[in-house]
Amino acid sequence: MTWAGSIFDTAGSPAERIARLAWFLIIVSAVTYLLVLAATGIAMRRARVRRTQGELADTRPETGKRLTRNVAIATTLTTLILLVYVSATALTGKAIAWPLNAQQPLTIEVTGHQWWWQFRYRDSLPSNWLTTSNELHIPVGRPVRVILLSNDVIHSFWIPELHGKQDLIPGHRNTMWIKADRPGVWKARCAEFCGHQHAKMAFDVVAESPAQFAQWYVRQLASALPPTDSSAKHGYDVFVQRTCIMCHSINGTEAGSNVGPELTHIASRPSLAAGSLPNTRVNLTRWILNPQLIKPGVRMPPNALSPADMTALLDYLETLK
Amino acid sequence: MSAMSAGRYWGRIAAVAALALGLACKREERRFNATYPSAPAYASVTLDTLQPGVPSPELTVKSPAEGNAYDIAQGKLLFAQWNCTGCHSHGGGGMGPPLMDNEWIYGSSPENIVATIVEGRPNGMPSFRNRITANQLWQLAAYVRSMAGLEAKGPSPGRNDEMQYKVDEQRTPFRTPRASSSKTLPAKSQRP
Amino acid sequence: MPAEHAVDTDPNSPASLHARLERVWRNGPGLWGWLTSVNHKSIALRSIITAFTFFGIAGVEAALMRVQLARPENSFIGPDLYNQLFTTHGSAMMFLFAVPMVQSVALYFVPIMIGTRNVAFPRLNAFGYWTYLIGGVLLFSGLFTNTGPDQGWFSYVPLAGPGFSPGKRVDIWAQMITFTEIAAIVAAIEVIVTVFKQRAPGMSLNRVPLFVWAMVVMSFMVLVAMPYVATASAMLAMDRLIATQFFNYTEGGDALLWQHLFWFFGHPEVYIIFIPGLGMVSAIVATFSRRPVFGYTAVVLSLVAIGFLSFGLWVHHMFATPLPQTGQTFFTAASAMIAIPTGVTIFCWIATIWSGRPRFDTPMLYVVGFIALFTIGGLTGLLLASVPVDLQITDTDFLPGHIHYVLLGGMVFPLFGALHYWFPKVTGRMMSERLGKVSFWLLFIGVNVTFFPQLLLGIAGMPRRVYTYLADTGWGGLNLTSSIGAGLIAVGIVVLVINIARSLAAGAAAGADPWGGETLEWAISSPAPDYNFAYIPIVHGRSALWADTGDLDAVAGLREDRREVLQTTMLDAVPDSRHEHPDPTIVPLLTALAVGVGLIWGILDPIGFDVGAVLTFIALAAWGWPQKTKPNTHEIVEVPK
Amino acid sequence: MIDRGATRHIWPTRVAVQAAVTFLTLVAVGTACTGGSEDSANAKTLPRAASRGTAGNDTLVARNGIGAGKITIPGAEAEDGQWLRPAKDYASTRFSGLDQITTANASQLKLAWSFSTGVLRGQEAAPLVVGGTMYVVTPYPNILYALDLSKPGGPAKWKYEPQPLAAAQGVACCDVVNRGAAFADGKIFYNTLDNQTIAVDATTGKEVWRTQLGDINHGETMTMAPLVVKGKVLVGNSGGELGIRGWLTALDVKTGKVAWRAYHGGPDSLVLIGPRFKPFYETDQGKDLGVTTWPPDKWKQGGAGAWGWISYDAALNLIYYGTANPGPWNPEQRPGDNKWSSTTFARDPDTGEAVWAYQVTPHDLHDYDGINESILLDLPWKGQTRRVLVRPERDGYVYVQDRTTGEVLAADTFGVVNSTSGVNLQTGRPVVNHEKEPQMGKVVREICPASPGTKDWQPSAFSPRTGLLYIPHQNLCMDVEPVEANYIAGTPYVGMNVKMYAGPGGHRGVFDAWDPIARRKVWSVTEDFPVWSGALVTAGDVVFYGTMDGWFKALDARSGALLWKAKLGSGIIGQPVTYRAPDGKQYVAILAGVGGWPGAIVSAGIDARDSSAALGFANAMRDLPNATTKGGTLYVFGLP
Repeated sequence: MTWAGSIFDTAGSPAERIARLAWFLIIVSAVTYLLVLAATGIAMRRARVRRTQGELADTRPETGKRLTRNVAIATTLTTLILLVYVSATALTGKAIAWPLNAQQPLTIEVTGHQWWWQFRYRDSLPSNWLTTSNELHIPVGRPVRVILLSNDVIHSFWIPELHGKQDLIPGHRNTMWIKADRPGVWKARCAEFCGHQHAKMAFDVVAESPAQFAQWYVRQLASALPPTDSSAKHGYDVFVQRTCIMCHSINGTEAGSNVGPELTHIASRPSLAAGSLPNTRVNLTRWILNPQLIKPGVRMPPNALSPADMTALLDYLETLK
Repeated sequence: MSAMSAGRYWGRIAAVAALALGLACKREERRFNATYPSAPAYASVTLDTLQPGVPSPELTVKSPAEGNAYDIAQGKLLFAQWNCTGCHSHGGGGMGPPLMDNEWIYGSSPENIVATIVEGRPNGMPSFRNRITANQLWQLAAYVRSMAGLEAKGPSPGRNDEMQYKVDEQRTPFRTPRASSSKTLPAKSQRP
Repeated sequence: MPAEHAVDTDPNSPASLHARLERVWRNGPGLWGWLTSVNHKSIALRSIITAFTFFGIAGVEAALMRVQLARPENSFIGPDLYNQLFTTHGSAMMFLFAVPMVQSVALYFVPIMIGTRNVAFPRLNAFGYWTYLIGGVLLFSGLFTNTGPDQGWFSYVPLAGPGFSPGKRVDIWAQMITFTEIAAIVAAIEVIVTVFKQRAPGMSLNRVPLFVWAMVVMSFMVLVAMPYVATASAMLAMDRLIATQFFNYTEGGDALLWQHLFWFFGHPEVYIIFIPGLGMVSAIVATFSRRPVFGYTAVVLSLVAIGFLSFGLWVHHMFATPLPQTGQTFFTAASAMIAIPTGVTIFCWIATIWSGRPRFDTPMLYVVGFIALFTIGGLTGLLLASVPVDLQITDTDFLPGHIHYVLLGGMVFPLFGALHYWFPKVTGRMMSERLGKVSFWLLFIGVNVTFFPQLLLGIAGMPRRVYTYLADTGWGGLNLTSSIGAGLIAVGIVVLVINIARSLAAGAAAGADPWGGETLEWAISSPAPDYNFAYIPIVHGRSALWADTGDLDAVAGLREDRREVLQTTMLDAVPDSRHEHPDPTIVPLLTALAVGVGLIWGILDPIGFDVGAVLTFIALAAWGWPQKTKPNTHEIVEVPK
Repeated sequence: MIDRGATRHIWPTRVAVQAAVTFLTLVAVGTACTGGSEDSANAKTLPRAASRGTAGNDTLVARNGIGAGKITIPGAEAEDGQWLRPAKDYASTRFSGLDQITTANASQLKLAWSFSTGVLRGQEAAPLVVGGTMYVVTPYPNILYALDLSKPGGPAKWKYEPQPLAAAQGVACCDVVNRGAAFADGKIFYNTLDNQTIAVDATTGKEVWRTQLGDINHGETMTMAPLVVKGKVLVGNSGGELGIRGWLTALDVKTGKVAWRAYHGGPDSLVLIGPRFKPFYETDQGKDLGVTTWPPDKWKQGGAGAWGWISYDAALNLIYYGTANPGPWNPEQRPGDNKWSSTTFARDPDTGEAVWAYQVTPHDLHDYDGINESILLDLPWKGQTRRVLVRPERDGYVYVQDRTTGEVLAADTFGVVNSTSGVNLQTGRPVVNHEKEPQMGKVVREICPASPGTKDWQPSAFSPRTGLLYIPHQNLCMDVEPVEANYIAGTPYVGMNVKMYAGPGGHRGVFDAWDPIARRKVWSVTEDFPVWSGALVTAGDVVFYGTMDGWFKALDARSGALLWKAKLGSGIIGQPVTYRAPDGKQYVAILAGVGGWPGAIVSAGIDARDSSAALGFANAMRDLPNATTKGGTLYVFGLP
């Protein structure tokens, strides 16, 4: 699961347009910078090093006129560069604006919590509204309208491969759109300081073909099946009779609290703890026993579970495909 | 600027900093990985002051979350998110008794409140045994006490980012707790 | 050593005149004298040392953060302490180092560059320093008692609000802002009034040195910008302490209100820090190119233009918030526009060097360093001002990269240049050129090695203000490079401190004018006497000391038994009246302490505000209490010119 | 190893050429930088809905029964001087044929005797009179008293104590009340707070059978008065504020076995929707609407209990009742119509099969339970007599519906309403005022009516003599702020901060006389506190109701003039009844004991400094503690 991907590794048209504009501006800036350095260098070398300390440079009028011309040229050049710069920005801005002709977009409500993400996929039929957390699936080629909400502090929703970032501000309904042109799996992250664990508040983005997306969607909509083997049953009892039920929800069971992320299909997710831990049994154990060692300040408390209860709980959680 | 006055100058800065050192370190500490005394510790505390014979000395358990701003703030978050507001509202009461007045049916010391949360009470207070970790129990107890003005003003939470329905905990008047006469009917024996 | 430009028009020997003036203008003895001083040079120097101290502490914080970020998943510092470190680093650098430093430099050199004996409101000057000191001590005593602010230097609500920042950490930050803004506004008033009312006769507005122009423009910007953050931080403190609803988005407040209020101050703030840098560069370039700065009028108009334009582009800090797109494009244009006057000033300096006979001593090296670093800062700023690109790189490590290029390049390098340039004037001793060059190159390379990787990290997608990052992010290498760069900077600073200490102890004697400068401060001895000018000089041209008229004409007639200052008209500096300055007094300190009691106690209990208000009223009453008129102890000697 | 996919690395080659070209030519490109218009979804603001319906103009002179003759009560029995069920008859008219007490002699009413129940919580029950015995049910612990009317002073013959679970008090949202018992087949049937329906032999007081129907750990309680129809005891559960699954259950009168149970959410099989189900309106038609109109699995905590009144039409063999509010209160957490909350059902009592249903408030925004009583009348409507039911609904409209098909004939406001701007009779859906829709992160102010609605559970009465409907109700508005609700079984699942206050006019209570034919108020009396007691109208043209500060009043049914009033020991939220005692004289009985949702501030000792206490009602009832204290006494009045 590699995070790495600069803003130039794009998989969506908005990010691509932005990357092109970025290169254009970087080159224009670099050339300007070299010109300024050159001018300074020439100025430094051309002027004769003064022999005697006190002697003042001649400030005859004709040198003044030549200098005024040079400065005027430089200023005009600067102004024109800036004009080009602003127009390029405006054009790209228009290009990455919301495509009005987008055929029925997929709408997703993103809610930022202190240090995890909640996604709610809207649908014409209320019973198809899917709620998941810390993992965003989008169909390739279809524009996705993202509605950004927050109930606690300001976060910022940023998938470098697809589009720029937009803030989630409490009391505001901010909207943006993303579109993946190519399939892939990337790590997205929060980009506005939001407290102790801002550093590890990430989520996984999976762009897949519309067919795969539909399959995934149906699987996620399904409620969790009651456990069958005895260890998983005991794990279920541990889940609903201990601290887990106070914060987590699993569709199809008694647990319905969304203080913490929703876990109906936790086993099918690539990572744990808001995208900051690969989803393996060892990591899940470490995370449940004492989350503060991995993400100090996170709101999940350490849980002193006996080894038997822990293995049963892990068996149960692994049935939640 | 002679060297001497610079030295004197630094002395003064260090003195002021040292003075401030003792001011607020405990109150502002963010204890993430601390383990507070777990359930049995509070169980040894009696609920009632009436004791036959010569009353034995008061046994109190020092609440680790007392006077710590971070713990009380966490208690406030949990109080709202775990539906305590459903019954106790924001201190005014509803299905459950009010918590912002100074009548305490089952005791107002932190350990009494922790005991009430863990064991539940017969007239409808659910038992949260094994469902809330020790740290969070003490945090909740500290916040409940701050609602009644029994916690210091400084660390108590300020106004919340919601509809303003009551005075915030920092400005709730300080009062001495009073064991209350029974407000509700004596608990009927549990049906077999 | 150039000929001494002595001022010798008085028949009595200069020594006895110096003795008489010194007795009137010197500070009181010992600690009491130190506390009651109203001399602009002693207060300004004290403020410069305090600002450098906070710069040092904040620098140590930066080093700690770089150590923590050197390796992925490092456990050197936990998130809580790291948040406190980066917040106090940012707040201290912005509010406790940058602005107070440039204002102190102004308060020290503006009076001696425009030929007057003291700054306009001496007691206000003392009050400003004490308030600033209390603010600084408050912030760092907070940090050392684990109560340091941990919500970021621009303290976005609702994270900084009462709901999500328990305890008194943000309150300490908010009151520190109030203290430092009082000090800044007060200093700005003094600089403006001094420059407009106390210039040497003949120094009309078009003969005012560029350094002084920069300081005046900066002061006007302070007057307009600082009240915004003072009000915003007061509103935040009231939201947290007495339950007002300014930023409570459910009851009609708005989280974006804070961002608008803060950034309307925030962007002018960084220009307030950077424009004095232009002033210092102008002074250094002129002296070391052995010619006045080319295009004096163009540079002055550019400074004023930057001052005005800086108030028109604060929204480029908020492109990722739900603002309409057309508005955002407008601010891209505004942000681009400010690059034009900035460009003009840089082109004028290059033209000055081009047509001058430059000598690259350490101050001049720092100027070239300024041009190199600041231009990168400016151009990365343009990248950030373009909305689509900004949406990708804002709130990433690109930001700290841009900020440090602009502020280190735009302010710290000119400041160190000015340090080497004016050290002789302040202490009477020269700084070592060899150590100067070593510290310059260490700093120059260090800054690039530290902050260019941060620009690349920003492009690689690393968010800013993260206490750690995962190993598989691939950001480890660049972060390590950046940390090494931070080490270089630290070494550079150490060399600089050694240079200062060595020069203080055994630097070569500097004499009045070691560099052959053009402005009036080189006409008086080093270190300058408490009264600055025995006789107020008359200025005949833009480069006061380079006009080939030998000794300066001077004006006589100011009393020698009282602290008297010559006031001149605003446009052409025609002598207008004489004004008696107050003697050393403890009242400014008392007033500052009263304000301090009010604001700090107010954090713990709102009653503190009221008590502080009463105390401040009493102190101000003492401040304005009418003095008995002093008897005439010495006849005025009319001397024919 | 999941690869990063084929991201395309954008190299600057092409861009470099562009930059070079633009750099050399530096042609300023025209800027078309309007950018895509931000589709800011500024909700189209509805014109501020003029609040329809006046707050009752008191001066209307009673129409002396012009329309009276034509309205008849279906299945009306002869007056037997008894009171066998809280609503008196299956049509729920609460009209008594006794006429000894008339408008002339009502002023001489005096206290005959009184009886203290020993329970100090809200007394919402209606005393029953069977032969010579009166039966009274108390709030928790739900004691049943039998009082001997043949002896002076009505001494207690026996008392039955069911000893319900004490913990049930923790899940009773709005005071531990009980709305009364029902008599049939020689037995008294009533519910206990911990979800048990109990049958007690009316003569001996011995328990016949007891059936456990719900679980307090899922937040269920039972407070409603049962209705016995054709050998079946119909009962429902309450707990919309605790995320229950609402149901109506029929128990066999003899054995207490469950005959059928109809849920109010989930697939059609659970809701007992089968082939006979013909809802009138198109939005109520469809398969498994109890599942598709909820987010996945959220119908399991969807509320929609049945804690109100049931009416029965013997001719059509249909029972009519309404379901409660959906859970949680925060509408953003349950997108969709949330069927079948706030729905009026018509079911066959024998099998429980639904015949028609009409969802009164789809996707309820303000906790408007649809449980109010439906009074069955045969009404002249546009020239022909229609078999209708008239229901003063909680959302502020008096619905007149054809009780055979469920078609809404009329819906007119009888209080201040600005949360909706009318009911579209074609689609049957209320026109929602989106300005008053609760939104996360915002306080929405001045929503009228408040959550308890224009009229809550307190039952109205209808007199065939005057043809008027006597409606006791309240006049409240509220500010709300939705917050995220977390479902933890056994704890409240509300998700809304509420603050209520008096509506326009400043008075919090109203007692109206409503003409169902002309569809407007005939006369109206304003009260300071909400009128939370039931109404009673007698053949003597006298109307009885009680106020929350303890006044028991008698009014002239035609003009609304006050004939008599008496100050009782505590606030009145009970249901007045009248009967003929063994001595042949007519008496009126009422239970006085403040409580219920508005009275919780007294009965539960709420601290009103927190204006969101008691789900927001405390703010509107701050002065009630000065007006009344707790109480729990039965008062019986008669002529001297």
